[in-house]
Amino acid sequence: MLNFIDTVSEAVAGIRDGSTVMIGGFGNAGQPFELIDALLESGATELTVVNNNAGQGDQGLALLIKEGRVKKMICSFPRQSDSWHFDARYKAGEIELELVPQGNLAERIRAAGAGIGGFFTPTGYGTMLAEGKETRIIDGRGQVFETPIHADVALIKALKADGVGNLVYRKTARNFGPIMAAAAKHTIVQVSEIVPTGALDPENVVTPGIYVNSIVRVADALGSKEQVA
Amino acid sequence: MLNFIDTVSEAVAGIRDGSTVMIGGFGNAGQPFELIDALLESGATELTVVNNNAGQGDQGLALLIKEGRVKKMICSFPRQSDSWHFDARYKAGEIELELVPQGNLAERIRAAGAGIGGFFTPTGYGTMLAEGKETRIIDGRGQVFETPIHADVALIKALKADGVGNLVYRKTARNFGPIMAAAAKHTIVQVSEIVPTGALDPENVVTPGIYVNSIVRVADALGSKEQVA
Amino acid sequence: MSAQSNIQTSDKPLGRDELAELVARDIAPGSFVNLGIGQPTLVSNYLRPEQNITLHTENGMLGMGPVAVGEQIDGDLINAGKIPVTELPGASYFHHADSFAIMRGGHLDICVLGAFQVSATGDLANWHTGEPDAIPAVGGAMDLATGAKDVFVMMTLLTRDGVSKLVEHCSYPLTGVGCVTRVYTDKAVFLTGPDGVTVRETFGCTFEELQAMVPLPLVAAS
Amino acid sequence: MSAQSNIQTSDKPLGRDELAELVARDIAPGSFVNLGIGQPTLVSNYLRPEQNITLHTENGMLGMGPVAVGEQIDGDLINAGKIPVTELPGASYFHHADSFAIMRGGHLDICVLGAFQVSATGDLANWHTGEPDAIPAVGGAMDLATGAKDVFVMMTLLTRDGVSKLVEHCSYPLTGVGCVTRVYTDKAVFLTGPDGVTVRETFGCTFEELQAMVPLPLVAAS
Repeated sequence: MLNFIDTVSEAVAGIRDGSTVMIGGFGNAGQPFELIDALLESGATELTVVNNNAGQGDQGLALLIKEGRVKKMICSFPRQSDSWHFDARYKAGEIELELVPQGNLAERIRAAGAGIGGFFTPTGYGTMLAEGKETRIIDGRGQVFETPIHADVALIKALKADGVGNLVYRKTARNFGPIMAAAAKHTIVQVSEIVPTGALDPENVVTPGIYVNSIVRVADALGSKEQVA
Repeated sequence: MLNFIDTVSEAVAGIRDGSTVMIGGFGNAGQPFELIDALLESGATELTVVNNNAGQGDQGLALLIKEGRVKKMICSFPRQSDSWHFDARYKAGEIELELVPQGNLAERIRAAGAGIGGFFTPTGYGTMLAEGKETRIIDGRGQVFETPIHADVALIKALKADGVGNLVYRKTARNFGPIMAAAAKHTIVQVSEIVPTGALDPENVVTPGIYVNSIVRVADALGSKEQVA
Repeated sequence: MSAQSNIQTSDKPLGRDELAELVARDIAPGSFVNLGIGQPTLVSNYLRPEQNITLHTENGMLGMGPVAVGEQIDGDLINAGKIPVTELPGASYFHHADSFAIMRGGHLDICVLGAFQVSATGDLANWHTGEPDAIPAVGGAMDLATGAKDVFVMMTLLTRDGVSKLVEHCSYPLTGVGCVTRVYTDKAVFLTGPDGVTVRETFGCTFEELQAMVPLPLVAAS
Repeated sequence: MSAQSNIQTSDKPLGRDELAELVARDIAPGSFVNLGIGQPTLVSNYLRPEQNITLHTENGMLGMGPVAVGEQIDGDLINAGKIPVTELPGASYFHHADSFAIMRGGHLDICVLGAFQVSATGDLANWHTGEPDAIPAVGGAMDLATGAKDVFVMMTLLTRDGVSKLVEHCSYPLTGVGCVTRVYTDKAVFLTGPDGVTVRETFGCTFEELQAMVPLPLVAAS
């Protein structure tokens, strides 16, 4: 069922300790800062977080990590010049890391949404990221067996939603949003704008409303064009 | 490399005997009739054809089958009230049939385009369509190993192309077009309209030009709204 | 066999339209539903706007509207049965892999399918008679059977020869294993599951009369 | 070792920009290309419009334009290095799985990557120093290395300590096996393959001087 929710706090209120939470965004683009802040406020802890990175600077996911709410990160690129909160927790042995090649991360998330039990991919074959994994040679290429990544909740950011939850995104802020929406049991979306049903061209809907559970409007979201420029 | 080609005959001229040819369309919607007619004219034979169906009535793929050009069909639903040409060839033992559940057909085509070596799916588990296939229990569900379907050529129909080969489709005529474009070595598209580069909103491109090799404009294509109404 | 509770809710067997109306009434508000080709398509005639049901068609659309008539007919807008249909506000189009990801990923609440046979444990046979000269055609049946959260079957309880289609084990080739959760027939509604078959209600027959028609032990709903 | 053909094409080693210009010139017209973070990004400065190259960025875009400046800067439009960029006519956006399908499905003609080491058979090490206290981060490197039709590496031939990064076997953790087809360095361009390493041209050194720096047998291009 789809719900339109007034505040980010209410939107994330149902997220329980120990949940697996997918968080959209690549760098700051598409990162749902306001939903993450609300999650921090909610006090939920022992979280497994799925995101491409492991937080940047002193905002969003980085704060969730700083405050010790993240038990485990599943990501492709935790190390950045400004990933100091992750770096500190990691070096102190206070956070678990599952490092996944970015394409495997995307494909594993997509597999969860699409009901695929697992797949073989050449990515990572012969590397330490394939250690302990099943491999086989297919059509002469070494391939690694990868499994879907499911989540309890996805927090994502889109540009617009209509009345049935159809979503469109903006430029490279689309990134993980559509596949995370499909992979999570409960998808919470912050949008800049809610438009009437019928206002989105059915040809241009990126995420159909079937993948969306909760929508909250955040008019002047951090990371949007106005904020950066 | 992308080429804009004047006639459907020239567009299909390179298709060799024995090729695997994906043909877009679900029923008549999205079926590139003019490209198929040109393929028939070209005389190419011993083809393996991938399509959801096995031709309807006395046009398109049905004629290709009638004329004995198709050695093997890979499809999900060959039997229809007007699939008489396939029916006759099949009952005479003159055409090979690989019957694939429609979702496996779509996912196997997608896998080819996405570089996936194979995947496990619950679809078909415990049925005769899984006989002889590898199976395993994943998360308590029986699953079947399915492999990608690659093709030498894809013949598809889209609504518009721009100057770099980006495509948009129309309603349910989209169906197999995007995944076949990605799965084939050489993708040939018939479009109703060619628009200047920049005329398609980058947010709304369905098939990026990287998947397209040859474009031919067919203004009043069979199966379009005007023809049917 | 078991309780004598009166679960007969109609003095006559249900016709196809009455059955479709019953199925429609049983679909929870806000559900995403796929209606199979044939008899299940009738269900769409009885969905009420206030139920807010979204119909999916596997050839690439959510928000499918009624069958198209006259000027509405558009060869590019068809359903899985290749019938011209219409588009409702809030519709969306997607390609075949994305469409089947919706089905296979467990996102549809309900699909309604016809059947040749359903077994006591919810096995479904609806795609192939198994006759050696039949041309097999499966379409999206296996994906729907395996992927939807609930699989409802609509069928007559008996064949023309009077043989029950609800069976201990399917003799026809299977579409899916243990996937059917409810069976709507002209004579009764059955709930199937790993623990056996419960009869929710009967039409034009008593539970005992129903039991006599079906070659497997039934339990009456309490 | 082998032939004495004069393959020295510059009397000095190439600077980073000269090397980027050379790589740019070697990219075939009409190619779809992904430029890795760091030194490879310089290549975009030397692509000429008439080459008609389409740049892919793995965070979800084809048709990426130059780095954004001033008013163009838009937090929603960044490249894989998280730098604001621009959009060219004919661009398209897609989600991460579709973006990596482009890479992994073999649709990119060329990717250009930096490297710690490249082996004689084209193994690539560019993501991890292997030091026990290093925080590992892989990003899209393995997908690019494994998926692109051609993988070009740009690097200095020697480490700061004067040790060749072109090696018999990589000592750093691998990114991909046998994936590199060309290595562009300040001192030479190498073509790698299952049959060994061919030197296409040298910069500021002779073939013999180059051979003395590299601990594996080289063949001069004829």
